[in-house]
Amino acid sequence: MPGQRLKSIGVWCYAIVLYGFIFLPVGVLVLFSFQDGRLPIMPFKGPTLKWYEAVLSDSRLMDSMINSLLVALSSSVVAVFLGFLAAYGLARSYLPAKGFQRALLTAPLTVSYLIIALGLLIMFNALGVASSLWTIGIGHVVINTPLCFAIMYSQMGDHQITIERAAHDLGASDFQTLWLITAPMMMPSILASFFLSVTFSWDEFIIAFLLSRFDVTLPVEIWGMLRSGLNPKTNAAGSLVFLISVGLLILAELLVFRKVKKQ
Amino acid sequence: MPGQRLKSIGVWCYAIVLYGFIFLPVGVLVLFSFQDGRLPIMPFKGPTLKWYEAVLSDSRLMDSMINSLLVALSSSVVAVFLGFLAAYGLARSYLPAKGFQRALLTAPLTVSYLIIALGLLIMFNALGVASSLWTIGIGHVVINTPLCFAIMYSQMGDHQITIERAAHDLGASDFQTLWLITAPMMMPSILASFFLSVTFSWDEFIIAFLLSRFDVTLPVEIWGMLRSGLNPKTNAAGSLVFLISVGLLILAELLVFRKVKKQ
Amino acid sequence: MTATVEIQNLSHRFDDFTALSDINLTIDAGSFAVLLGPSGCGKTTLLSVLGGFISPTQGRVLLNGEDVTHVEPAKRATTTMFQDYALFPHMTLLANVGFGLRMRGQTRRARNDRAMEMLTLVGLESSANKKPHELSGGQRQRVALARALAVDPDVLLLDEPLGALDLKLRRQMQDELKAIQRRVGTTFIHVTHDQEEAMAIANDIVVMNAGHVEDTGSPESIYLSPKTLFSATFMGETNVLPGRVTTINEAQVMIDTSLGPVSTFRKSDVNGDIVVGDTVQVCFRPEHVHINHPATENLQSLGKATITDHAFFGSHQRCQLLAADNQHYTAHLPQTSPVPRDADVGLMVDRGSIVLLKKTR
Amino acid sequence: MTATVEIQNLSHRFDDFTALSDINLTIDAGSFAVLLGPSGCGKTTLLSVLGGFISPTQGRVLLNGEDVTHVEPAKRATTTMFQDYALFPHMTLLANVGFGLRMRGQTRRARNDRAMEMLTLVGLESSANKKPHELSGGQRQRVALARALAVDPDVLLLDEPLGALDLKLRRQMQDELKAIQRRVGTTFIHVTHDQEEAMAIANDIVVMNAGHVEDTGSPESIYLSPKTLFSATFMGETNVLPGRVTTINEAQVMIDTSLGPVSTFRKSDVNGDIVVGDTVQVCFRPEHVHINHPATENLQSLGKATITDHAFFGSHQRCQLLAADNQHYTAHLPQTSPVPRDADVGLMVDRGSIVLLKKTR
Repeated sequence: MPGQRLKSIGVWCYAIVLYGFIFLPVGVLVLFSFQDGRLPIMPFKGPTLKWYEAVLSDSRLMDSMINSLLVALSSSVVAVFLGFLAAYGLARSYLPAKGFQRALLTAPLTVSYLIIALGLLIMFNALGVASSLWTIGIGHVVINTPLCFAIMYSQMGDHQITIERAAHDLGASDFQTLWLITAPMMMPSILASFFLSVTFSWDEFIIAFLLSRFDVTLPVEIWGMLRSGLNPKTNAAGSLVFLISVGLLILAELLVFRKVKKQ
Repeated sequence: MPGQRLKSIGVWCYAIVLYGFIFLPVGVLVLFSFQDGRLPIMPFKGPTLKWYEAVLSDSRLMDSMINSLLVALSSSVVAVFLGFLAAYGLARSYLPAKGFQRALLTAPLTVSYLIIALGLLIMFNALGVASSLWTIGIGHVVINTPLCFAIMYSQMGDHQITIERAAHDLGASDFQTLWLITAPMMMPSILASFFLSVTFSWDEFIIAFLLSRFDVTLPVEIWGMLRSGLNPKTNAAGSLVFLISVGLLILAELLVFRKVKKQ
Repeated sequence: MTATVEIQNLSHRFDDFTALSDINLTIDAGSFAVLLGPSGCGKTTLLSVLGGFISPTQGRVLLNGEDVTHVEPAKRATTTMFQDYALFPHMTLLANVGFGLRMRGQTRRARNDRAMEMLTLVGLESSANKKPHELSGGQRQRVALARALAVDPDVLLLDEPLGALDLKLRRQMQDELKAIQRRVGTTFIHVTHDQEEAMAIANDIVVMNAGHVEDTGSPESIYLSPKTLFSATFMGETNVLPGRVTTINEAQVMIDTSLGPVSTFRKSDVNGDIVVGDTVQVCFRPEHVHINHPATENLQSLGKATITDHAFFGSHQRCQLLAADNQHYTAHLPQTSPVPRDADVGLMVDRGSIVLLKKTR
Repeated sequence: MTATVEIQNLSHRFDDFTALSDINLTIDAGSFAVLLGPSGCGKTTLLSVLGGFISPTQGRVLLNGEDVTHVEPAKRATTTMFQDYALFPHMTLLANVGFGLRMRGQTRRARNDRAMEMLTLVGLESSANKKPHELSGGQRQRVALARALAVDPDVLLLDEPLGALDLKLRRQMQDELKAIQRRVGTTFIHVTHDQEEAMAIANDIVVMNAGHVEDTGSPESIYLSPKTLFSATFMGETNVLPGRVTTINEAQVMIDTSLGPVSTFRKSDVNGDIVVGDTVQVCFRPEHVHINHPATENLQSLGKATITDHAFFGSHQRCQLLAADNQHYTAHLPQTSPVPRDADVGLMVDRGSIVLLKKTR
């Protein structure tokens, strides 16, 4: 049918334009990180890896990268733990106003990081806590716990309640059920929330900026580089951040979603 | 059963601590916006509205607020439109590698705003486009289109396919089906993605900061105020941003989710 | 092991909805009992009370005479087989079946031996190392049965275990369940809304409706002499003809109906409390209706009727008859008997099979 | 309006799965045809081809002799009633039912009049301004029917429309569908996997299996003289006894079986192509089995058997009999006949009801 064919061509064109629109910025960023010249502007002059070399041999950048990893991993562990307990508690207990409590725990997802950063800044100031990697980590726990909660809560279905009930019925205690049944069953969403949490913490800027002092994370360091104007080295650093995010997501996809599909 | 009672107390304590942890920063922010003094630090001295007065009579702040609203509303309309077409096209056409295309359209959700902002900056630089409210708007369309797509795509169920099929069967053309059947059926998720999109655009900082020049949005203006140190007026401005976000979410809840529940 | 189950004055309320009201029931040790009723009748709530998942607001549950009303599920000699099987998705079948014994502190070897034994009982010994997602619906159902029986419960509670299977597999699993119950001797209490399933497997059927027990007894007694109209209509189709009792003598009860006088045999055990003047419902099953049959002692005529609809149903033909009172009655006629469409026929009913029910409320 | 539907050499493949293979079928104008088969047999694919949602890889579909094989659904004189009803959730019932006429450019008044007429036909005229979510399942089903009939199609295609309803409502809707079909006279083609539903409503049944047609005919002819073993077992239960034909004469066919020689009447129309030496399956339904019956001309003895299982099923008792060949056979005995458990009984079968099927492949 010719109508079908025409429609299909239209859909393809739209898809290409849309993908272009969404991916062009990141594409340009990565492209000019290979720029063989001092400025990331047209025309593109032959590919070179020298800016990546410059990034990798910059000890301040590498230090900030290690800081970023430290903060991302440890804050994510805490956020997943807190989120899991909250999701489990809310899904399995007869608490009043369940819907309202769920909304309350999920709502922070839509609050601006800027607002949260401002609040944390004022709070730490008022409490006399000095800025450090710790304060950044706490900030990231605050933003990621609702995310982890939301992911895990959405996966705690009624079917799992029956399965836990069956475990109780066969003689398991509450703790045995949690440890032997619930946690293994929830492993895909536990891993998913961990990876997403690491990704979000890894490239978060505003909280890390407002709550850091001497030790900074990679996005903050990149921000610093921007002050001296556009430079392919900044592109290279940004591309590295992007690359590692993508790597984490692919890892998550392989570890988590393939497994879910198999079951 | 006393065991049940103890467990329930434990759950309550955990809930209170967790809520405290997540909401304390924002709470402190709002609290000190009412500080009757020059610094947002302990002790809290009696409530006053004078800082809100100062914000509302600050013409630069009010201008930036109008800019924010303009950018948020117009970029959201565009993002919803693009996202709807993408979701509809992907859900209803026999495109190859559907799962991959969905992943590709959703993946940008996890890419850092910093990276996207960097990319856009370099792209606009390379194209010789000057920063303005337009560039901010384009940036917000780039970040919100995948979100709108993801929300609407997830709501385009198989049940709706049959309903569209029934419309075709009764003699409706493709366009009639889209306009009379699909769009009205999808109205809850269209509204939901619009409101979320407005909220995200409204309090987005890093893209607005890097892509603005003379006309700035409210979060950028607040950032500017931070440079002169902590000040209850900044708290008041931040609280206003927060208040409007919450207002938007409540509006969305009332307009969208109540309606869904009713059906 | 096996146990008698006694339920005494049991009631349960959810907020302001009465799910169970004043239930008294005894289920003999070793019997296969079925709780039968439409959805929302309270049968699943009753099963949850027996399993210990719900503490009833009133009344007691006794297992072998011992009060277990508020004993938690883990400490009660019952196990439940859930409707969706509730297998542990991350464990092999062997680990699934052995889980209850693991919780009882048995050694790995002892519990694996017992688990293999149970898997053999249900014919899945060769799949011991598979995971549940590799199985078909019927196989999952068998694993759930093996897991529940592995801890050797006194009473096994089955919550619509065959609801998710298709008709053919369901019939097969019914036979298997019945055979396994006979082998292990455990008391089985099975919940279903399917009256055919109930008849196929039960020794005792408990018909429930709106939170109370309507009828109890063997499949035969409930079908042939139901105690209430609900029980009569839920266990198969039935025709209902309202009337008023005019005479009762030694052998017969005479009733005035809209289709003229009807007489039936007096059965003191079933309708002993009916007295002259009572408003009653004359109930008779479609297979007890005959058309154009020569009059005999055992047949009661109900006047002339017209066949308005007719379909072939395999082992019988189903007819709708419009009788003189302008009501439709259903008849099941033999497979090959001729059915005169749109002509007047004589409507008769087996006198011995008529059930009289006193109209309540 | 109404139309004859002809399907010629129709085949359809999805990638490398053959969903339909070489189907030839004629459905008379004004008949109520049922496509019956297990899930995955291709019945829904066939319906989609008739409705125009699938373009078949091969073959033709004719409506009243006109080739419509590649005409799109909107331009075809068929409408489909979908399994989940597919009502427009944001429109009132009136707007739902009038939608097809709106697309045909009728004025608001004309289409509202027609929609009210259709809603009256299905008994929902008082709910015209309600939205679909305010209705019960049965009511939604009626609205879907009204909407499909409002555009006055030649052929109405029904895709398991009663699958989501409970048993009682299903029976009631079957009667309604049948009555409405008779009233409007449109050709109905109805898909189901439920053989009781098929028998209750169909004039013609098309039994399908694995993408091809196994049998067609009236409910009686398919039940009493099925053409294939699949058709025999899918339309109700059947017992199968393998054997070899030894003699054929004018009136009888003699078969050697594991239960001894069996003789049946020769029916040239059904088993005219059977010759001496053929391997055949002797099929007989459970209700044609008798036990301990005095020998008559019409009964064929199958030797001694033991009753191994027995359940009361309301209108009959179902028994499993272990015969001399160590196989189980099923019998449906009359409601009240005594069943001797664990004793040898004489197993007999109605000679006239035996069906001989040639073993294929």
